[in-house]
Amino acid sequence: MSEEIRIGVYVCHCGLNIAGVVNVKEVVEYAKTLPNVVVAKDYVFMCSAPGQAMIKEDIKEHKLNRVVVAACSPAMHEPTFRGVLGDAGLNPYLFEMANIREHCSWVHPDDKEAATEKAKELVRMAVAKARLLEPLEKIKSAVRPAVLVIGGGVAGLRATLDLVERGFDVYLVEKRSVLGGNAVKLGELAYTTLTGKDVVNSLVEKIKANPKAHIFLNSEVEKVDGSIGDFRVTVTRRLGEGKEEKIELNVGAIIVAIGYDPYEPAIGEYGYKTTDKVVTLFQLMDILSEEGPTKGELLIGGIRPKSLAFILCVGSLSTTPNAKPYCSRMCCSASLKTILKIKEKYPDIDVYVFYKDMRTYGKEEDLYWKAIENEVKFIRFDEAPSVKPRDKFVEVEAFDTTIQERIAIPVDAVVLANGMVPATDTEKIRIMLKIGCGADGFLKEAHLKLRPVEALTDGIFLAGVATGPKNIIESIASGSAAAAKAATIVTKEEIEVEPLIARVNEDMCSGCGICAALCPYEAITIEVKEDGKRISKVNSMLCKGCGTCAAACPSGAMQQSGFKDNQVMAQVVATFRGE
Amino acid sequence: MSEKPKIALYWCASCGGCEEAVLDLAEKVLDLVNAVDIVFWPVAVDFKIEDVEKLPDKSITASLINGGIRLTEHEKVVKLLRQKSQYVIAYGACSAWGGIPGLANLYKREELLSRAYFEVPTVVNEEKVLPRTYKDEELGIEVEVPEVLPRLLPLDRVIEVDYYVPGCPPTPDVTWNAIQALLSGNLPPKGSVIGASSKALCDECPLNETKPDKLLIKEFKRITEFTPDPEKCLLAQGLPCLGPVTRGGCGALCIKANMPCTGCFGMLDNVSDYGAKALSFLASILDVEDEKEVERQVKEKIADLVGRLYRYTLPSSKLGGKVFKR
Amino acid sequence: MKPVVVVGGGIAGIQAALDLADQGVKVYLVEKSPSIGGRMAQLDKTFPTLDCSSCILTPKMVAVDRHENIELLTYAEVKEVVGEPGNFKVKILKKPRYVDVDKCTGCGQCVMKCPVKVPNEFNLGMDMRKAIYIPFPQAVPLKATIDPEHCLYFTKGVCRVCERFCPPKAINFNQKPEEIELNVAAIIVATGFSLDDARKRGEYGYGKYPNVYTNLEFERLLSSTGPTKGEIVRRSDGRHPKKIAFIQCVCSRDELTNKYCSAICCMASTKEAILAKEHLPDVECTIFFMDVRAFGKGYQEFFERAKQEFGVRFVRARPAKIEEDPKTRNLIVYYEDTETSRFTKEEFDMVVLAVALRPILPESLVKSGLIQPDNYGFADVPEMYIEPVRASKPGIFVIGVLQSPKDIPDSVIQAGAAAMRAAIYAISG
Amino acid sequence: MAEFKPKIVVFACNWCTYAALDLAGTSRMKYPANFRVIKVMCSGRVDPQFVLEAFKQGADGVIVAGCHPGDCHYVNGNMKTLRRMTMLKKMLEEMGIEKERFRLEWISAAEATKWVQVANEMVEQVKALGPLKPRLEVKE
Repeated sequence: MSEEIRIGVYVCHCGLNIAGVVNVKEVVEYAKTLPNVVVAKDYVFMCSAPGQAMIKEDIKEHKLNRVVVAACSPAMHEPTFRGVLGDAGLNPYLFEMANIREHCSWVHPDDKEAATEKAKELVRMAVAKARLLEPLEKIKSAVRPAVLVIGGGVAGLRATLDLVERGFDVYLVEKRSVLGGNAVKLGELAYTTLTGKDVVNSLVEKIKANPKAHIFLNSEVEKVDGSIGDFRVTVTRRLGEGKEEKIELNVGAIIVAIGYDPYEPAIGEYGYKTTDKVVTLFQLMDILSEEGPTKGELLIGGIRPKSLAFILCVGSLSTTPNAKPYCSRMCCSASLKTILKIKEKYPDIDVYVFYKDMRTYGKEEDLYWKAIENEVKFIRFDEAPSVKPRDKFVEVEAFDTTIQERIAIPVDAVVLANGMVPATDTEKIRIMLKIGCGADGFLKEAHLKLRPVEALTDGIFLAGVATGPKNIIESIASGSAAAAKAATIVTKEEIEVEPLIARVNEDMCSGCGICAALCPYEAITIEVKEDGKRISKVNSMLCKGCGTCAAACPSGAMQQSGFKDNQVMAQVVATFRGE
Repeated sequence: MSEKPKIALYWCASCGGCEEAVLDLAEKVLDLVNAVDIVFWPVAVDFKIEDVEKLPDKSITASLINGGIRLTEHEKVVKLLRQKSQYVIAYGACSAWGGIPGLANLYKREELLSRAYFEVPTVVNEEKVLPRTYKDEELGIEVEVPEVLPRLLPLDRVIEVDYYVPGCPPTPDVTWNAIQALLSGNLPPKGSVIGASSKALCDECPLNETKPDKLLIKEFKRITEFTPDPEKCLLAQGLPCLGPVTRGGCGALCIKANMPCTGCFGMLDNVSDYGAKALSFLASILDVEDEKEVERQVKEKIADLVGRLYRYTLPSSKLGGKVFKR
Repeated sequence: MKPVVVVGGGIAGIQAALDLADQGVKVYLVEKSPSIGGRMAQLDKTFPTLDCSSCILTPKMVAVDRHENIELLTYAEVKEVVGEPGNFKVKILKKPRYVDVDKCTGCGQCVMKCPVKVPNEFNLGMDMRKAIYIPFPQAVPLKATIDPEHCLYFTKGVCRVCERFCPPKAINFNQKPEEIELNVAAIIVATGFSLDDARKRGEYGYGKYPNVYTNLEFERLLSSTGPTKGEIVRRSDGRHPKKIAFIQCVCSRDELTNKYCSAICCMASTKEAILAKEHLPDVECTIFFMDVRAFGKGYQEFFERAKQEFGVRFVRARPAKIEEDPKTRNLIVYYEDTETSRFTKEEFDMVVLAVALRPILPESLVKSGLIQPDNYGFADVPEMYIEPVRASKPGIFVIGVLQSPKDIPDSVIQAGAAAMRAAIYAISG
Repeated sequence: MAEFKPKIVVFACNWCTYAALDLAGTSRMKYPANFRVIKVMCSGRVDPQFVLEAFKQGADGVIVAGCHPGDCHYVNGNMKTLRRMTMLKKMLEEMGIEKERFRLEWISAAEATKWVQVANEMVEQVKALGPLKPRLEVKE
């Protein structure tokens, strides 16, 4: 038989904030009449040290097993009073708060009688719920002190280096045979003589020197099970001659840094691939790189162009039917940076930039000023320019919105500033990790503003262009940021999760599957038991406790701890009457 | 010789199907008759109320009552049976929750009487006579005609009910399980449902395993729109099958006939309002984010929400029926 | 393990502190004003999701307050830093609040009783606060502070009304400044920005014409906790505007003031125009811009929605000047529409200027050479390609707008990056 | 006859509407004392059974309130609320409960003013309709 319910009710004056409107003594006397209430008291500041001490003493003296505090909003002091219960040796979840300040005294100052009546009812509702509360334990799970990084581009490398320097084992899985991703082809970077390759090398050298780093090249993640703190990962490594090996890893967190693909223009889009005089910006940066096909010499279609046209927003801003609707962020600055490097080496070259919006944001505006100083000519378009290959040159034609005229400029070569598209693996990774992606096809962060490197699934973090276009500096910063998030997990021996989550009563569950379809966190799965019967299972590490599954569960088998049907229903009933 | 347990059977507002259901036990009826003494069963045996009145209190082991409480007479008889019985069993959907006759609670008593006695095309009642108690001059007696109650009530709103046997009607297996439980005395806590499953129909539905990983639908469908694939969960095909919210134990008879469950086994132990819960799960899986579209689908595909979702349980619902302005 | 100091309690500082503290590193978060929250607390909603700014920020502020590894030093400033990476000595001055924070419950009785009214800096001086005040309803810590420059007791030696009415007796006029010295492994600086002085662009009449606003002022007008409780009304006559002009690049991309782009204004103005439309469905909003810098995730889509769904008008022009009609106090904007090469003027009844962001560099760190300003005055990041948040001196990190103009997500990312790098010093310290 | 003081039950999500009510308090806004708020973590937790129970117990009105679409703390719990409550509204109408007695509202944590407006409006509307309890024929 269950123990006798013994409730203590504590009504706070909050100075005059409550007591100035609500007749606190009357509320206390009323609370004493409620079933199971064995003690009811008031105090000027219940959250103060003496107030807390009073509750602790009463818990011991009156053998209280439920506590109700009628005071301010639980948003403020629920954790405080839960702590009080814990200190007194009572389960912190046997606590309920009645908000008689924000929801009562402060908003009904002119009607003291109504406010007092309401305060009594709020206490009655809290007591009704408290009576049905159950002790809950935070859910704990051991954490594996290692991290999986998927993708060896700059973001993945930065994350790996940070975490190994921080003292954790990192498994870096890269699909290709080399590390560095797209950055190695970027040539010389803006404001420096460093190349993308230099950046990659400096990171890789330090990583390779650290015994905590475990690099898997030619490898892909095949399967991921488990959840935050304890992911079980299967990696397949290609060994050549069609042979493969499987590697099993066990990590506490995962960083996804799968990068992007440069937008590949369609054949004929701005003359692409119909003449060797049209190249993409990525191809041009490769040409200009010391290790490129021309050892850094500017040669396009076999000749050294005397004039160049850059067309921006190729593949972006819906400029052509194939183009993506979003902005690729880095192409304006990357184009201008490249132009300035070319101008340094070949001052006589004429450069025309066809653009829609010049997006050299922040300090990169500097590149725009410098380009103007270097007599780069800018032509603004609304409608994408057309590129017409002629015998010896290429003609770029566009309607210049500034002078309101259609102009045609003959140039020796055309550079298409192509944007970024989600890496081909994005979809596969997304499904495997059960993380979302947005309409743009990039991985979706938990919150665009404040949780930009976290996936919706706990324990999985996102770095670099995997979530959307970024320049190299931003990608590197996001690698460190994702590493910091991963470190917050793997630094702990155990992680704790709030217990106000969904739980299923298996004796009542028919495995109908309604709950599983609704869960935004993929925390519910339908398991098939030995007898072939289906049953719902909640992964308590994934559940965030919204309770939408409980509201939908047609058999009442799914309940949310702390907000069970009978608990909420008791509050509803108590709104209107006592027991 | 030890006395056999005494059993009473009675019907209130019901279609008679529950009476048939007892006979559907087939040869097992003979086992039943051998095992018990039937002391009252107006439809089959010629005992009168007076015979019951003469029995000592609590002398009947169990009374199986079907049908909802619609008339003052029902009220009177069930109270008598309560007094004379150890166990009262609400047998069948109508008795347990009001059943199909309970849908009358969407109308006022006056509307119902007017419809039944004046408006139905086959009725000829020029003098607008309504059933009432009157004095038969020839016989010289008062002819007592029971009164229609303002609302139909489930049995447990009138007398205490010990156990419930669900179904419209209860299937032979469910009936036999219940009777066996009663006779063996191996009974769950008072107020329980006996004879059926403790889980929803999906648990025993042969199509449960065909459900997709994400049971979401873009549109409700009407059964008249298409022939459902008999190998695939009907809900997943867009039919608002009520299997998930309905107690199992029927053997998924409708599903086997390629028809969606309409809910005649009622709600499960943790549910207090069948229709609300049915609504909640159906709305949940309708993967539509536009309010207008939800409204359209309800209007065009479900039409009569209360009739559909409270087909067997309206009088036992939280509101009990339609709320009329005074 | 050694602690880390985070200087600045805006969103970047808050996030850095949380990311460190969650790694088990002890953090001192130093904020010069009475509450953390920074600029983000002043915003109504954020682009492109239109999330309510305080709703998403407040939980983080509360988390900072409750974190066992974070010690919050509000109303405090860093005075001096010496030392080397892994071992910095930081002197912090805690200004007196004249309120005992252990006793103060934030009930606000004192504020109600205080007789002195002072321009409210949280609402950019558009309304008044008291000499004892809580900066905004969600302030963390939710404690009162006496502003000695205006308090009657400090200026004239009389009053002490707050003391009389304070229920828990928390007022203490005898509090003295307190100096704290910390030994820390690393320092993260996130001191943020202020707007440049819009008067530098005198042709737009800010400070002269009452109905010309800065975008931050407009943000407070939109907010339900602002001076007008979320009503968009004109300073001159309290009437709802019918036509609002938003002018971009005021003191940005400008040879005379700041050559750089302030990065956030295009989207901020787009958002403000949308919110204005939500507040006043009939209002016409025009944005005068040079290039629409919708470069972040979801920004271009947001810009398209503003045009198509909300009917915000975009004009590619940098207005030449604004004149006021002295009778109506309406504003006549002179501009050349560069897409039609037409010179024209147009009358508006409210103008909102998107003013450039200026970094706030902490003097103490600049003086000691730990942070070097770049040629624009932002904190320099010499190793930007390898360590994008490291200042001139290793062990010192500069994040947020202090380092370059940026939006909230980029500031949050930098905060995480700095927390990661600082944690490495902390564990080896 | 005593003045009719309607009682209205509010199911509010923790993150937006409950916070908006708190803000109304800290901002010392005034609204009628007719509301009793029951907190749930997400409006998606509101089981239609709760709403019916409230009416059964004698609520003259019920408000279910949560974050604006797109703002849900739990990704899209409020969209499930939208579906459920849209259907419930229709069913309540079939059951004779006037639509003015049941509202679904999106009130963000900053919209204390909106809450006050909704509260005033709701009280007025429900007062005009009169009490619901005497119409119910449910026996306990």
